[in-house]
Amino acid sequence: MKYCGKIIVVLKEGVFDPQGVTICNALHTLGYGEVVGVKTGKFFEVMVEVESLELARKRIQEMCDQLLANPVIERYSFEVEVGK
Amino acid sequence: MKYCGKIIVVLKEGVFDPQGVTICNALHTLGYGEVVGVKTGKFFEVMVEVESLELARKRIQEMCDQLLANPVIERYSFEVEVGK
Amino acid sequence: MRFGVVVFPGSNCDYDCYYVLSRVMQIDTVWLWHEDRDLRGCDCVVLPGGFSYGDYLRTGAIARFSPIMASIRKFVQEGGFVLGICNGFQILLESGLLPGALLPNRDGHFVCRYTYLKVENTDTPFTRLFSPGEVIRIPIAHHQGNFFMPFAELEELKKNRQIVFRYCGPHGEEDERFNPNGSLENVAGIASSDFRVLGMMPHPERASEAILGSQDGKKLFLSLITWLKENQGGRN
Amino acid sequence: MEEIERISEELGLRKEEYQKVVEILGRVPTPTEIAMFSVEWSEHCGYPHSRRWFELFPRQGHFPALFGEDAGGIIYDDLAIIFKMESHNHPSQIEPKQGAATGIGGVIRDILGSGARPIACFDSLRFGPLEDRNSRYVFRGVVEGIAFYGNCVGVPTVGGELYFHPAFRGNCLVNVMCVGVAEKGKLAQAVARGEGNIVLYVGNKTGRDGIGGCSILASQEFADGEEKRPSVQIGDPFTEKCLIEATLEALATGFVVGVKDMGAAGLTCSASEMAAAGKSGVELDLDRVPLREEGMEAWEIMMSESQERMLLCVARGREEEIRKIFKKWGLEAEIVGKVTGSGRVTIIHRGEVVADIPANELTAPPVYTPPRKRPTYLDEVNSLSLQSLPLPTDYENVVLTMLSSPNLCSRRWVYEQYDHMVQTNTVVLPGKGASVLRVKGKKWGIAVTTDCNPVYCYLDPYRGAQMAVAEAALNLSACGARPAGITDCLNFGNPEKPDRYWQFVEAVKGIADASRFFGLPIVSGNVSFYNENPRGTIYPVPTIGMVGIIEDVEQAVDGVFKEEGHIVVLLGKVREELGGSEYLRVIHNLEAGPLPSFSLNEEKALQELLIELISGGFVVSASDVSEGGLLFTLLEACLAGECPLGVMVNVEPWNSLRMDAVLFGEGRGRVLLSLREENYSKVAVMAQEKGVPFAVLGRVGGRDFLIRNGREVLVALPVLDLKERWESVLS
Ligand SMILES: Nc1ncnc2c1ncn2[C@@H]1O[C@H](COP(=O)(O)OP(=O)(O)O)[C@@H](O)[C@H]1O
Ligand SMILES: [Mg+2]
Repeated sequence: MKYCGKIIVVLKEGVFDPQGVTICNALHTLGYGEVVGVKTGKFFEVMVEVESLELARKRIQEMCDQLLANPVIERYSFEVEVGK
Repeated sequence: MKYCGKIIVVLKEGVFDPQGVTICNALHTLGYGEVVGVKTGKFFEVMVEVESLELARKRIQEMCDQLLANPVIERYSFEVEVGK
Repeated sequence: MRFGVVVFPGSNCDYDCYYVLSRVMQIDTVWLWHEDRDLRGCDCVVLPGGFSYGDYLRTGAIARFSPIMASIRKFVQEGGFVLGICNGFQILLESGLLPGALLPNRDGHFVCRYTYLKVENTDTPFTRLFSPGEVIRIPIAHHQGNFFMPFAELEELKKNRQIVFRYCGPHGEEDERFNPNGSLENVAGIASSDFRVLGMMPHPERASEAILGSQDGKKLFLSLITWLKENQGGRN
Repeated sequence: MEEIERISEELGLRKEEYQKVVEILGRVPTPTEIAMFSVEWSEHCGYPHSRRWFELFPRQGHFPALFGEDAGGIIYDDLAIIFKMESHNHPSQIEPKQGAATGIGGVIRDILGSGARPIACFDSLRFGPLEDRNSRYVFRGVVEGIAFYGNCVGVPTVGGELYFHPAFRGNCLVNVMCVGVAEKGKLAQAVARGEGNIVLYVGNKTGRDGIGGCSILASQEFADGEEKRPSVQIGDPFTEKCLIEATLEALATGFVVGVKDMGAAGLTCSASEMAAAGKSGVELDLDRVPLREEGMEAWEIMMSESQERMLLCVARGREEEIRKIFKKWGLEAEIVGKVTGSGRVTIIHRGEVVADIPANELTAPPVYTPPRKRPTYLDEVNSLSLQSLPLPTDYENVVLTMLSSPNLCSRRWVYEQYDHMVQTNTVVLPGKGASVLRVKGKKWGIAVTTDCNPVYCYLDPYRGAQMAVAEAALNLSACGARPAGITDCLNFGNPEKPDRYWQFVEAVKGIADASRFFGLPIVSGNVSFYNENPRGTIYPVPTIGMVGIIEDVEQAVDGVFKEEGHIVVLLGKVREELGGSEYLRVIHNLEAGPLPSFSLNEEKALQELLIELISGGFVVSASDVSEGGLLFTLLEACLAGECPLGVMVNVEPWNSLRMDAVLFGEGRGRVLLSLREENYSKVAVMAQEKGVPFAVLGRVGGRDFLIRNGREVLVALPVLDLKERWESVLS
């Protein structure tokens, strides 16, 4: 079966996000005064071919821990859906 | 009211995603043979202070069109939630 | 004749361009601040390399909204010359002043090195002093120089001879081995259909003095300068 | 009262230090004061274990030297060349990319603080073995971080070093150097003076980044459930770039009295050192400090190591003009205090005085000279006997094996990720020896290198350090430059362990003696202790960064062969020595001394000769013999150009010696030249006049890397293949 993991990786609380600050400033300049803050992160879509949803979940979590997120500064969340 | 827009920007179909390929290869090297493909994208969390959910939606869509995504190569999707 | 070099926050090849134009080429050159609207009578505006706004969102994405870009858009409509180098090229693409987009390099990292380029079109004011098919040596330095555009548009570009430079080998070999970043068909620089806006990833200003190892970039500046001289500024 | 002593201890202040603080203040210190003393008196900032040894360093040389708060330099012509090396070892081990990035950012601000425009960076890097997964992760992250920050900020990274060894597993070394240039009369100082003048805070907002030792304070004293963990510093090169431009623009107005970057120990360090240097006082109102996070306590604000911030002292009445410049560049610029005549650093938070300390006391940390003892390993590792070592039977095999050592392979994969050309001054690009920069509008140029061989320093810290100085000087002379000044970065283990401290002191003496002999002032530097973990300590690494002046930059040469037919010559003696060599390590799995013989006099003669030869235009290429010995120096000369060239060499003149020692010995005082035929006799005569041994090795040319001993072919390998192998080890 094919499963698709959708993973979002963001900086931990308190970790400085210069990109977010710069984008927030740019939005203000463009007239979006209502913006009070921007955070940036990464998005990954990982397609796996395994037997079960649980296994897909387990493996994707392992990938996040090992490669996709940097535990020193980032945290992640993900959802797994069936195939495409 | 505060609203939080969660925006995902990914490359359009047919646009080559070198980072995705690199990550896919890295996952294979790490022993995740079950991975059949990786796509990368960006994630933004934009906090806005406006009167209504509709307005928040409308403005965030405008931000995406104007700044956050490049329509030549990217498409976006977003959700808006209340508060933090 | 006057050239202008635009400074965006984060530009870092602005001074290099200014130096080549004013000292090496001995041309009247002025600084243009990104918040200016007045182009101060320039015949050619240079958008220099660097990391405008840190390239924090996408390369060139934020700079394109600088007030000066509105003036530049108008300037282009009036037939003014614009040269975008590296980040400048990225800004031109984001602004829609040139077609296409630049993706991250194929290998995933920044690459700084000399490359060979084939001059594919010498019938432009920027390249008229090169001989057709000439192979020149100019360095690149970028993280996102991987040129992309949908197939149909690319065909159109080719038909109009808008591809001005391609990466190649020392003897003009146009194959993948000499493609430093994964660009579609080794594209290194393109022009607008009227050849008045040129965007390129390689840095001609880094190859304009013998002491730096190549003077091939100088010929590009010289081409435009002689064209402007012959056409008295050339605005139509 | 007891509570405050506990905090003090947990922040790393010793009992007697706490007593001293009480004495200075004449009362029980506040938590903010304790925090300030703890950072200001830390090794990181106050150098209590190392400071007294710096008195050994020469401060004068061939060119006038300059000494500033954060960086020093030399004067040449009408310009000051400012340089400084910094370590960012611990942060890079924890978070390689951001650790290395913020290291670059920090050293650039040190240069900026002296009023100079940063023109080049260098990175001297050491990691655990490349085969190790974690070491490889750290290595790649560090390179990525330097590229990410350096490229964006627009200061070219034009050279460095790279070395892999198990001693750095768990403790990588990331030493970064920056060079800047200013008009000599327009340097800035790190002072606050003139009662009533304004203290201006510029740059990024202050967050809880890098509040290292304070985490304890956070968890036990101030935290009410909420998380206040210190966080890793994240580099913001875009802000740094704007900060460079804005600061230089502000300094040009003439209304800036003093400036200092907020680096280690943040606001505490800059405020107190500026006050002490100006013999004045400073009063800060922390409520006006731009904060990134809510609810920050005074001690957090005072200790934060948020990056891309500077503190300025501005002439009263001119503050709006200066603020406008920073605002134009999109930066924060807030008036946070004023200069007083009290001689004290006074900190106000939420309307209350939370610290009030005499500035000169805060900036005068205690000095320690712990016991030191010669390590016992030294005798063991310095007893190599060559007789017992088998000679290779297949030299080609040896060459190919050594070629794939990450310590001898091409560094191209690294330096191509760095923008090494921006600012258009790089005349000799990385990968060809020392890096050479022109100075626009001048005939002369600047040459820079960094050097240190950790194995040498492990086998013999005193001589290893001397050899690092000698190697750097020879690197510079080999491009035609006269060595002019030194910055150092001293990386060692825990100074409270007697064997580590002994290594440190020996290395300092080695640097001091060699640089005095060569007439080179040590204008700046940095110490990084505690580079160890439960599994062991690093090898001692006193990295030398050296700057030289080349009178006519168009005469500069690099180490690469240029044309077929040129004659290849060796200057200096060939001896039967292999101590400390990469050959022993890679082929015989031996790390053993004694180090090869080495003479300061011979080095000096060679330096002088090279400068004369190159300024006379008599040589085409020159490179000093170092890691990998004569053979690898030859190989690099063949391979490092865009198109590799072959060479034909005959080593018959030395066939009475062990051939492996001839080819791979790392004896110092030797330089490989290539010359045009017509200059041959001239060069021979000049070498003879200087008493430098001179021997012809062969000629450039052919498709092979060909080494013969008489008629016997030792190595014959096609250069195109070699180049491909040599360049693919790291990628
Ligand atoms: N980490 C690095 N970053 C940039 N350049 C480097 C790095 N390591 C080595 N280089 C460059 O590669 C070349 C070879 O390095 P090395 O063998 O240490 O030089 P040398 O023998 O001249 O001391 C030099 O030009 C050096 O500047
Ligand atoms: Mg070296």
